[in-house]
This record gives sequence, C-alpha cells and structure tokens, in this order.
Amino acid sequence: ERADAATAPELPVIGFEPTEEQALVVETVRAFAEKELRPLARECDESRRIPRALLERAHELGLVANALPPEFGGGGERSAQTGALVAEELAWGDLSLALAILSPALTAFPVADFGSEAQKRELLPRYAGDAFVPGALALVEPRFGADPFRPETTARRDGKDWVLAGRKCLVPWLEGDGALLVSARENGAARLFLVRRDARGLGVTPERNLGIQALPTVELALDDVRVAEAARLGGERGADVASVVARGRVALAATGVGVARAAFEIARDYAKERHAFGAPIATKQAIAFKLADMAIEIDGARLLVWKAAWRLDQGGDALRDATLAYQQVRRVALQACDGAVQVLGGHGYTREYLPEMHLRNARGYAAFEALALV
Amino acid sequence: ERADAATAPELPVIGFEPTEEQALVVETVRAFAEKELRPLARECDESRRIPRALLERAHELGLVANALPPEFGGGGERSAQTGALVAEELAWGDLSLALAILSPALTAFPVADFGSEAQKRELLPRYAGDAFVPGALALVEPRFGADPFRPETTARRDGKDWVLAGRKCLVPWLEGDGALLVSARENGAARLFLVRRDARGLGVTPERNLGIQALPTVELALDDVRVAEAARLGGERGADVASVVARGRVALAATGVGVARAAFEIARDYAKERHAFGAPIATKQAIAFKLADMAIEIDGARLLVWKAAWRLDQGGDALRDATLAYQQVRRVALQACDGAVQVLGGHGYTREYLPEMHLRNARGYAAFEALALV
Amino acid sequence: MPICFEPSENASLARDHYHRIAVEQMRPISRKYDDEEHALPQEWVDFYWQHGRQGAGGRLDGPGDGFVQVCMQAEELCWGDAALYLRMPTPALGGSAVMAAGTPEQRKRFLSRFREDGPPIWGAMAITEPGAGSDAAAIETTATLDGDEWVLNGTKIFCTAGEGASQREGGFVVVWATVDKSAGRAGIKSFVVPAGTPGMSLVGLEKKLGIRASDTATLRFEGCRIPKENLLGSAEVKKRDPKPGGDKGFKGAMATFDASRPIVAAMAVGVGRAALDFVKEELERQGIRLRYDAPPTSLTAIERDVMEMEAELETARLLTWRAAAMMNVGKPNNLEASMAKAKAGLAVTLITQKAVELLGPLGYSKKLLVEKWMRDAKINDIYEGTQQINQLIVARRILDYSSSLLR
Amino acid sequence: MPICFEPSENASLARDHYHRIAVEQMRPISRKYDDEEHALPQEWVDFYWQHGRQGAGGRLDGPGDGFVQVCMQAEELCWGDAALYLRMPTPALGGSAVMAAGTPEQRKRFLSRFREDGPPIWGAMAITEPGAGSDAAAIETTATLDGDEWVLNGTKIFCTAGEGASQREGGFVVVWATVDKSAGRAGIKSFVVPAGTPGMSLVGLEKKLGIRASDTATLRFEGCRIPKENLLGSAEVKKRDPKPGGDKGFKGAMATFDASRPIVAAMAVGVGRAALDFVKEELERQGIRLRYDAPPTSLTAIERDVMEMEAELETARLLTWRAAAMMNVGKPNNLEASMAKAKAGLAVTLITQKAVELLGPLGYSKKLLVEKWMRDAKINDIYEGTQQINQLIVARRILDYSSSLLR
Repeated sequence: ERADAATAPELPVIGFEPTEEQALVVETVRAFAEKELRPLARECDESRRIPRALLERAHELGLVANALPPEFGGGGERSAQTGALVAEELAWGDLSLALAILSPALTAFPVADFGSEAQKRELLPRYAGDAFVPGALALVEPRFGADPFRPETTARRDGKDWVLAGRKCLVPWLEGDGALLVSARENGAARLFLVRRDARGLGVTPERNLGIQALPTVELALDDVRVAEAARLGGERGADVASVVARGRVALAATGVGVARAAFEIARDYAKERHAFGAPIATKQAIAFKLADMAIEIDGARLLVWKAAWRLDQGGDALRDATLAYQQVRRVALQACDGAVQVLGGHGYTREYLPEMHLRNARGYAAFEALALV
Repeated sequence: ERADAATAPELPVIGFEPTEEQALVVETVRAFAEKELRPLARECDESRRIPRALLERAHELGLVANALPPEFGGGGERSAQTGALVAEELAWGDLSLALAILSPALTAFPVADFGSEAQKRELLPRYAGDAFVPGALALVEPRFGADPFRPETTARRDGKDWVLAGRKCLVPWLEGDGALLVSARENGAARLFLVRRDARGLGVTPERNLGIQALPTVELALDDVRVAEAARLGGERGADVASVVARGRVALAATGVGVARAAFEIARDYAKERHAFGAPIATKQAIAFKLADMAIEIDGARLLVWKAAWRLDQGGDALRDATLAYQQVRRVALQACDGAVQVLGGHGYTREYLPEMHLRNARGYAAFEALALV
Repeated sequence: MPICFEPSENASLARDHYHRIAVEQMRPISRKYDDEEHALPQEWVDFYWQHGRQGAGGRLDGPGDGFVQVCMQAEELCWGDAALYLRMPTPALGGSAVMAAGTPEQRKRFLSRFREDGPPIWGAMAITEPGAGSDAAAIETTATLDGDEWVLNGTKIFCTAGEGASQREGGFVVVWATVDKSAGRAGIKSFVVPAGTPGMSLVGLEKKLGIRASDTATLRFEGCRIPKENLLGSAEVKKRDPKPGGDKGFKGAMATFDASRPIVAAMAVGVGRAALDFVKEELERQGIRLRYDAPPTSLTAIERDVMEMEAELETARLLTWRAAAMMNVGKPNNLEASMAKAKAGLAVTLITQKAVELLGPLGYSKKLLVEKWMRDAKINDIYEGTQQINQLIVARRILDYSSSLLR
Repeated sequence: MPICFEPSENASLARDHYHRIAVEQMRPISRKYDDEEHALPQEWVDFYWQHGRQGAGGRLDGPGDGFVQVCMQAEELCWGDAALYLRMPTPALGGSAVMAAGTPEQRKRFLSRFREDGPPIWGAMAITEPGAGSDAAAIETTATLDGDEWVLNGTKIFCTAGEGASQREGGFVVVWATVDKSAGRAGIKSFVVPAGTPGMSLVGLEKKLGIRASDTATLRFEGCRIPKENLLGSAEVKKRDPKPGGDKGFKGAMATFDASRPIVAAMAVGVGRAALDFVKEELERQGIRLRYDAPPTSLTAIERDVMEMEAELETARLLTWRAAAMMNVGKPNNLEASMAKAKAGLAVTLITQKAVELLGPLGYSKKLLVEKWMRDAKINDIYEGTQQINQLIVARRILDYSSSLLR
C-alpha cells in the first residue's frame, strides 16, 4: 500500500494493476526466478540441498530487507501486496528455493511487528545486512488436527524465565546463525518466543517430506527449553499470532499461485508440442478445456490472494480473506498440478519433467502454516 | 434373495446378473415405464396431477402386492434386490409417477415388518387387494437439520392413548383411504404410529416443491393428535426406524439411478443428433467425455445400490451400505442431470425437454427420506 | 488503476441504492412473477421506467468505477431477482450491439428514446437459430438488399426480452443475418429491426426451468423490410476475417460480448449471492458461526461448504470486476471476459444447488426463494455463450489457436 | 451368476492368504525399496518365487471366483505395496498377451517355465514409443521377415518390468511392431523377444514420482532377430480392421487390455484402500467415529470426506469386479473394463491425495507411508491406458462411434 502511494488516486477506485514500482519488482524477480531458480529446481529437489551462493545472490535483491523498518537499516517498503507478487514469482521458479529465499522474514517480520526495541535492535540490522541470515518460525505441530491458534506446546513461567515444552515440525532450518521463533500456549493464548538454535533441551531432527525436498526442515522437540522473560514477543499483550497466521496464509497462497502457474505453463507448452493422432494434443477439447479451467482457476485464485493482501495493507482483520484465499489456492494448486501431470501422461509421472514435483509441493499446502510471511 | 433361490448356486460366488425371474420383472416394468410413464411425465409435472387410471393400471403389475406376506393375500416375494431393480425402471420412466405407484409400500411394508397380527389383518389385505390403495409415511420434518433418527415430533402417553405433536413434510398424499404412518420420538427413540388421515388435530397443507411436482405431497401439523395404544407399531420394542430408513435409502437411491439414467440417455441421443460446426456435438471430446463420465458414475452408483439391497436381503445391518449408496446417488444423479441440461444447452433449459425436470427431481435427494421402500 | 478492492464513493452509493430497490421493489414480487410465467410485471416495469433510469445519484464530480460500477448494479438487482432484471425496459444487448457496431447517428436514433419520457420500451438481440446453437457462423437468416431496404428472412430463438422489443412500440431487435452465405463469418452483419416492423412476428415464448418472468422469444422474419441505414457497421464483406476493430460486422457484433459478458457474469454473481446470503442467515438463526480460525480437521461439513461457496463466489466476482476494470482503461478483455463468464456461470450453478442441499426440505420447498435461485442460476451456464463456448474462447487465447484449429 | 457380493470360500481364503503376505512380507520393506529406487527387492522376489506362486490353497473342488479372485489377489498385494507387486517374477502383461493372442504351443513354450523351478524370471509387454504416446496405431518399431527370422528395429519406453524381462535369463518381452506401416493398425503385430536376445538392449530406467521399486524400462531394438514362430497370431495383414476375435494381431493385442484392465483397476483399489484404511485407523485413534445415521447438517467435514472416500473406493471395486465377473462367464467386457480402469485410476488418485490432506503434517511426512501411496496411486491414472484413453473407449462404446469418428 505504501508502495502504491505515489500513483494511487485520491479516492479509491477498484483496480487490478500493480503500480509501476510493483511491476518493476515483479519483472526483476521473474527474471531472477527464470535464470537462477528454475534451472536448479530439479537438481535441488533430488539432492535435497540448496547452494548457499544462490541464497546470497537472492539476498542481494533485498526482497526481505527492503520491507524492514528504515531505523534498522531496512528499506521501509513493507507491503503485503508487493510481498504477494514477489512470492508468486519466486515460487513460479521453485517453491523450495522461494521459501528458503524468503525465510529471513519468518523471524524478521514478527520481530519488526511485535518485538521490543531491544529485540529489534539486536536482530533486525542483521536481517537488513549484507549477508543472508536464515529465519525460522515454528508454528506447525506434528499431530492430527494441528492448530496454530491452539498449540499444544506450552509456555510456563518459572521464576523470571519461560519454560517451553512440546513438539514442532516443518520448521525451515537453513545453515546460519538465525534466530528461531516458537509458538507456545500461554494461559490459553498462542504466543511467540525467541529461542536460540543451540538452546539446551532443544532437540532437532531433520525431516523428509513428500515435497519441498530442497528446503531443509526439521522437527523440534522442546524438552523444557528455558528462555529469558524478554524472549517473549509483544510485551504485555504478546504477539498477535492471528495476524502472523493471516500473513502466512497470504504469503503461502501467493506461492501456491506461482506453483500452479508453473505447472500450467509446462502443461500448456507440452500440449502444443506433443502430437498424437496427427495433431498437437492441445487441439483435443479434453486437453484444451482442462488447460482453460486451470488458467481460469489460477487467475481467480490470484485475485483472492491479492484481495487478502490488500486487506492486510489496509490494516483491517484479514484472517477471513486470507483463509478463504489459502483454502482456494490449496484446491486450485493441487488440481492444476495433478492436471499438469495428467496432460504430460507417462512423462508427467517421471522426474524428467517438473509437474510431478509441483504436485508433491502443491499437496504441502494441506500441512503448511506460516512457512512464509508478507 | 428369495427370488434368487431357484437359480442360486449352493456356495456364494460374486455375480452381477439378475436372475431370470428378476430379468423378466425388469423387462415388464421397463416396458410399462416406457409406454405408460414417460409419455405422461411432462404433462403430469406441469399439471401437478396423476391420472388415477394410471395408478390402477400400475397396481395390476402387483409390484407391491407381490412383496406382501402370502397369509394376507400377497405374493410373498419380498426382495430388496428386486425392489431396487423395479424402482430404477419406474423412476427411469418418471420419478413422481414411480413414487406414487410404489407409495402403497410406505404403509404396507412397515406394517408387514413390525405390525401386530391385528394391524396386518386389518391393513395388508387391502394393500394386496385389487384396487390401488395409497400409503403414506411421515418421516421428514420441515426444519433445518431434519433427522429421521431424532424426530422433534413427540409421542407421549396419556392414559391408554398416545398423543402426537409436531410437524412433518414431504408426505405423499394420494387420494384414497390409505393409512398414514408417522414417526415420533418416544423417550429418546424414534417410533412409528398409525394415524387416520381424518384424525382430529391433524392439519394437512398441500406443498409445492422444486421437483416431484406431479406427486401430491403435504405438510402435516400434528396438534396433539390422539391415537390408540395399538396404533404404535412394533409391540414392546417398537418399530425399527433404522431399518425403515435403510430400506428407504436403498429404494430412493435406486430411483435416483433411474432418474440419472433417463437424463443421460436423453443427453446421449441429443448429442448424436444435434449438429454444430458440421458434426454431431457428440464427436466433441468435451461432450463425449462428459457422457462417458455420466455412464461410468451411473453404473458405479447402481452397483452400490445393489450391494446395499443385497445386504438387506442378507438380513444384516445395511444402514452403512444404504447410506453410502444414497449419498453417492445424490451426487451422481445431480451431476448427471445437470450435465444433461448442459449438453442440451438452451434447449436443456426449456421445459420442451425433460432434463430440466430431472435436475429438479434429482436435487430432491437432499431432502427425501423414506419416500419409497424396498 | 493500482490494485484496490474498495469501490469509489459513487459506486458504493450506487450499490446501496440498487440494493434498496432489490429489497423493496423486486423481492416482494419475485415469487409472483415466477409463478405467473411471462406475465408482464407492470409495477416493476413502471417503477424502473420512472425511478430506475436516472441512476443512483452521488457526487457527479467525483470519480466512479465505470464498468465495474455497472457490474455492481447488475449484481445487486439480480440479487433481487434475475428474471425481473432481464425484464427491465432497457436497450439490453440490443443497446450493446448498437454501441459496439453502430454509428453515432445510429446510437442517437435508436438509443436516445430510452432516456426520454413516454411508455416503457425494450431492446433485444436475436442471434441463435433453431439449427445453429452456439455456432454463430452457421446463421441462416438472410438479409438481401432491395433498393433502399434490407429484406430479412429467417427464424431466431432464445431472444431474451424478445416480446417487449418486437411488440412494444418504440423498441427494437438487433438481428444477426448473413448477406453472403458463401463468405461465412465475414458475411454476417447485424441489423436493427424496429418493433412492429411488418414481417417480424412473435412465434412464441419459451417455457423455462427458471427466469420465468423473462420473455425468451422465438421471432420469425418473413420478407421483413428495414431501411438501409439500419445496418450496423459496413455492408462490405471482407472474405478474410478482418483484424479486431477493423470491420464492425461479425467482429463488431462479437465485440458486443466482450462488453456484455462481464455484466452477465455480474448478474450470475448476484443470484449466487442471494442463495449464499440466505444460507448464512439461516446458519446464524441456527447459532452456527463460521470459524475461519479452525483447523480443517475440526470444521463441520457445512462450515467448509459455506467457506468454499464464499471463496467461489468471490472468485467469480473478482474475475468479473477485473474484466470490467480493463474496459475502464480501454484494454481488450476478450480472454478475461470469457474467464469471468465461464467461472461465474459454473460457480453460481453449484452454489445455488448446494444451498438447496444444505437447507434440505426447506431448500426444496417453494415457501422459500432458494429453489427459484437454483433454477434461475442455471441459465448463466448456458446463455450469452455456454460454459463450453467460453472455455473454448479461453482455450484458444491461452493456446494462441484460431477457431479453425480448436473447435 | 446372480447378484451376490459374498465371495466363494476359496476366494475368501485366497484374500486372507494374500493379505497376510502383504502385511508380513511387503509392508516391512515398502519404504526401503521406495528409497532405493530400482533396487531389486531380493527377499521379496525370492519369497514370491518360493511361496507366492503356488497360490492360496483352499478347497480345490469347491467353486472359486475366477477372475474376480485374481482381482482380489491384486487388491490385497497392492494394499501391501503396488511397486513390489509390479516387481514380482511373473509373466505379467507379457503373459496376458501370449494368453490372448498366442497358440497353445506358444503358451506352453513361453509360460510353462514360470511354473518350474530355477531362478526367478519375468515377462513384460513393450508398446509405447517416444513419439507415439497412447496412439498404438502410430507405432514405428518395425518387424521385417528375413528368412526364418523376424528382425525388430525401434525403441520402446515405459516398459513395466522391462529390466527383469529383458535382462534375466528365461524371461521375455512381448513387443508391438508393425509389419506394414501403410496398413496402420492392421499392420501391427506382437512378437515375443526372449531375454538376452542380441539386438535388444536396456537403455535405462525411468526415475518416477512413485512405484519406484518397479523397473520401468526403455528398450532399444537394433536388428534384433527372433525366430519366425515368436510372432503371436497370424502374419497376415487384413487392411480392413477385422472383427473382434478374428485376427489375433492388433485386435488380439488390444484384447489383452480387456483382460488386464480389471486387474490393473484392482491394483489401484488396493493402493487407495491402503490410504483409506490408515485414515480410518487414525480417526479411531483420535476417538472419531463415522456416524452413518447423522443428518448431513451435523456431519463433520472429515466424516463426510471419509464416507465419500469409502463410497468412491467401493464404486471402483464393484466396477472392477463386474468387469472381471463378465470374463468368468465369457462375456465381452471392453466397455466395463475401461469403465473400471477409468474410475479406479481417478478415484484412488483423489482418495490418496485426500488422505494426505486429512492427516496434515503427518500425511506429508515420510515417517508414514501415506505420502508414498499418494505417489504410487497416481500411476493408475496414467498407465495401461490413461484416464483419457479409457474415457475415449467408454465414449465410443456408449455412442457407438468408431475410433475414426471420435478421437
């Protein structure tokens, strides 16, 4: 929204065009995704590794740093709208790499939003600095019916400290001295706590999942992890986890649109090249209509994401819009990726082509929560 | 099952072919549906009337009477399997007319299953007689979340009598001196009670619904309707409403398959005749695949119905099979009928063709309960 | 315009204005005119003619939302009653055709009267033929030039508002006809036939599943003579399909749809919203609230259904607004308009069918309007380009295929 | 056979027998051989060769369920692990082809050894080509008669069990090739190529989304010579498509699918059931029970999802059994076999995807096998005739259209 300021009209009018600034950012990120991410996607998925150099190059784009407060070296350009546009483009390149590149925000944004002056002074300059510093946010719990609003991980007072106990999963764990945020229940409400990666009692087990294989994620066992009183975000009121969840859903939904778009484009191009019965298979209605439906649903889902992002930038309660957009993207991305595999037929089932990876990644939206933030 | 006895092998073997007897019944009923029901379908739907003569002619087929116990003049051929086959064929002709023709079973079957000797002697011979006698079963209640297992209509003891209070809807109400069965809650459990159509305190209001317009149905207001102790079905234990619901779902699901099949066939034939862009529209994959999916789903749903009917004839608890089959048919029939309207395009939206009626009828399975019985 | 989902003050005022009309003028007579199929809703026609035409007021100097605002109006009024909306005395699609393919003089001659006093009048467009279906190129109605007159011969079906436009003095029907069958699409032109022109006769009205208050007419043209100047666009036949914006004949006529589809999509959204709003009100009455903060595993089936209905309806609305907003800035929106139409038609068909389901016996009963909305909604999957036609258009655009390569 | 859904005693015994094998022999090594893609599951191969071949026992004099029983076996073993099932040492589709199109002598020559001792052997069928996709008629692999030998040239992809069948002494690959390109489908014949025949080489194995323990091979044929007697069916080329059951060439080869599709569909059902069973067990652990007597309005989203999964799986199973039961009584089942395959492939794809969804982070983790079942299940939408091919076959049958009229 701030990014719009320059060109926005005095009175609101319904519109669907990114500002010139936003268009420029999108263009830059898309080029980066095409040149740096897409070519690495398969290799990183198979090897379950991300080249450090890539993260550093991505960091130079300042996608996270630009959104941090200027007082701490950031660009002060925080905009959920712009964030959503960026997230889609990066994920169009590759979801695992996109989540890795945006991971600093997982720590930096909540600290910027709810951190104390001291916490901001300690952490934000690092995230706004020259080197890539990974972030991590532990919201998801490895159990049936995991609920970010009602974590089973508990935080109890013990003297001046907080003692955290419970389990988390799907926590990004990129190399580097990044700070970790953990959600825990403190008399009824979910709150966020800063935890050092090397904290005593913190058990860290690498995970393997159906998708996002390139992104290193871990399961955390918090066995009475003790943190200082100041480690709790948000002062008296505590951090507003609902807003973190909403921002997570908008960011993730935006990546989901990118994944779906990537799968759609591959299917579309394959269908035009691949011949059967003497004509491109794209000339068959069964294929053509499937592609048309994908295109319609992807465009529609994107607009839902944009509206939720716009709501966030308006400062209103965006949880409903964010949740509806996220649920829609979850459906649309899965269908688009499954449809892409189908269009490619036998080839779609092989790892020679990307759609099978998109399908595995897309299914992840049934498990993800706050794996990215705007 | 009894109908199978003649040809059934000593040991069970999985099979999907009706017995010769069943095939003969199906053939007869299909011919009747084609000759007597289909031609009247539209006219009856528009006029909201069913010619009495038709019901008498249908009665001569003895579809219900044959299933009643021989001691009371019936044919003793009760078979849920055969009943399902018959219900599909009749509904293929027209749903409203099928429900009207089968309506005697709504009273006769529960009385045969749970009635006292006296009740059977009083009622069954009439339903096994030469003239068509309508039946009526009031299970559905006009409220959000209507639940046949937990009616809000109550039955309380008052001296030797039962006093019924509550509201019912979607109750078939064909002319004639038929007995009415009403479900009511008697300390926690749903039970069935015989009520005279002219009972004091029974308010009868004709209904209009989206579909099954030819079948006269009413809403009942039971304002402390007083019935004798003997009016309660099932002696001490009371009638087993769960089995009535299961038998209702199998019967209705079978009609749903018939409705879907009717719509499918019209769409298929139209698609082969109708030309666009120089060829039958059936040669377009979008149409051809839609028809293929309809055919697959209809066949599949029919097999689910058969399995539930088979379970009933085995005497086991069939509620699960019946419910799964019913829910599947509810989905399949709606999609097939909506698809048929779509295939016919503008013509499908007009009342010159039947699919729009099939669509209205098919949606009814979201409201129906025990509107037919096997 | 930058990404923004808050309408202008004028658009908000207009939306409230038309919502009031929907509540006060349309809903009360909705069931009546559904039952009395084809009957003219006199009170509604008069109300619209006297009060509906002058618009919603608001600050004339302030910015509005242009075509998006028009879509909002359509959504609100169809939330009231889609059939009554289609029965309003307006130039309707006939007007869109004249605007898209007509000369300034023609626009003045045929449309100005809709802003004047006198009795209510209607406009309509006649394309579909008994044999042709969606295949516009297969039109068999002929137009032959005889001196200073075009002579039309043929039959048109599914002509929305066809009775009013063909029978009521002052109205007109835009008729698609071919001046040269051998030229295929290029030979197809549109002609304005004033109401009451000799040779144009009303054969009958369709009995329909829904939108029963709307007069869907079959019109016959037998030696129907109209002045030469009633041809929209040029009479010249370019054998090779001209570029968009070139010839105003077939392409011009087709362009009508790019302009009308967002409005038709908005109409669909209105019907779907009527059903969704009712379901949500019923849930409130039942003390059921939608928990957007609940994990999927603890949602009830109804909660998830309604949330999905909300997302689907909002998707249709936003695709619609986008297609309209593109017109505001003069961008071609052929793809986006068809996306909106395809999505809206399907979404509201499913939403209204789901609404009847969730309400069980209540939804199935004619005591409520929900069953009517399900019947009304289905037309959006069919008219102004069926679901399939719009999928086809979208497919051609995304694949960059011609209509000959993909059909 | 009259309508009956209770299997024979022998079928029940067989089902229990194979279920035990699935539980005891397959599940424990399921993850291992998914991780070690393409590795030969020696312990499983040996077990099957030693104990799996002699069948389930039971009363030999009592009636069995024939092909339905075969489907039950496939369902149980694929409930265990679909990839390991595909890796079993059997004639597989190669055997079906020999049975369908071969002479008694050929059946004996190529199949008897699968019942003898000695090391495990495999059979396979090679149809698909890099350029052809599902278009069998577009096969470019050629077979030329040179004296007493056929000489094969071409490349085949997606050949299931292709490594075992082509490389392990004693196995064989049935290769589809054309003896007369100009004759189209009529020119296509199938040939049995014994493992290790010079000129047949293993180019590579596909890295796949799922069924990773299965060796999906690319085979190249360069001047590959086989005895004249290895042609299945007659060498004669009938330019006009012969009636079914006439020529054993293309039609005979296609008939293979009518026999194999029910089994493939049953395999799909097995994978889907594995996921559904796990979800239901998890719900039990959570104390959630499915209420079949609850009105739709009070169901939870999960209850309804699982009930729908149950209905969909049962639908696929019954369509499959029907197609198999028709073979028991010698009825042509081309339509029903394709219905079963199409439904089963789609149903289990959705069921397994839904299972991962319902289990959230647990379903997404490789700690459980659910994510594997989702990957394995998807192949059923694709191989042995894709979803689209089977829809096409069904459509042709219900519309009574030829493959030239509807493609």
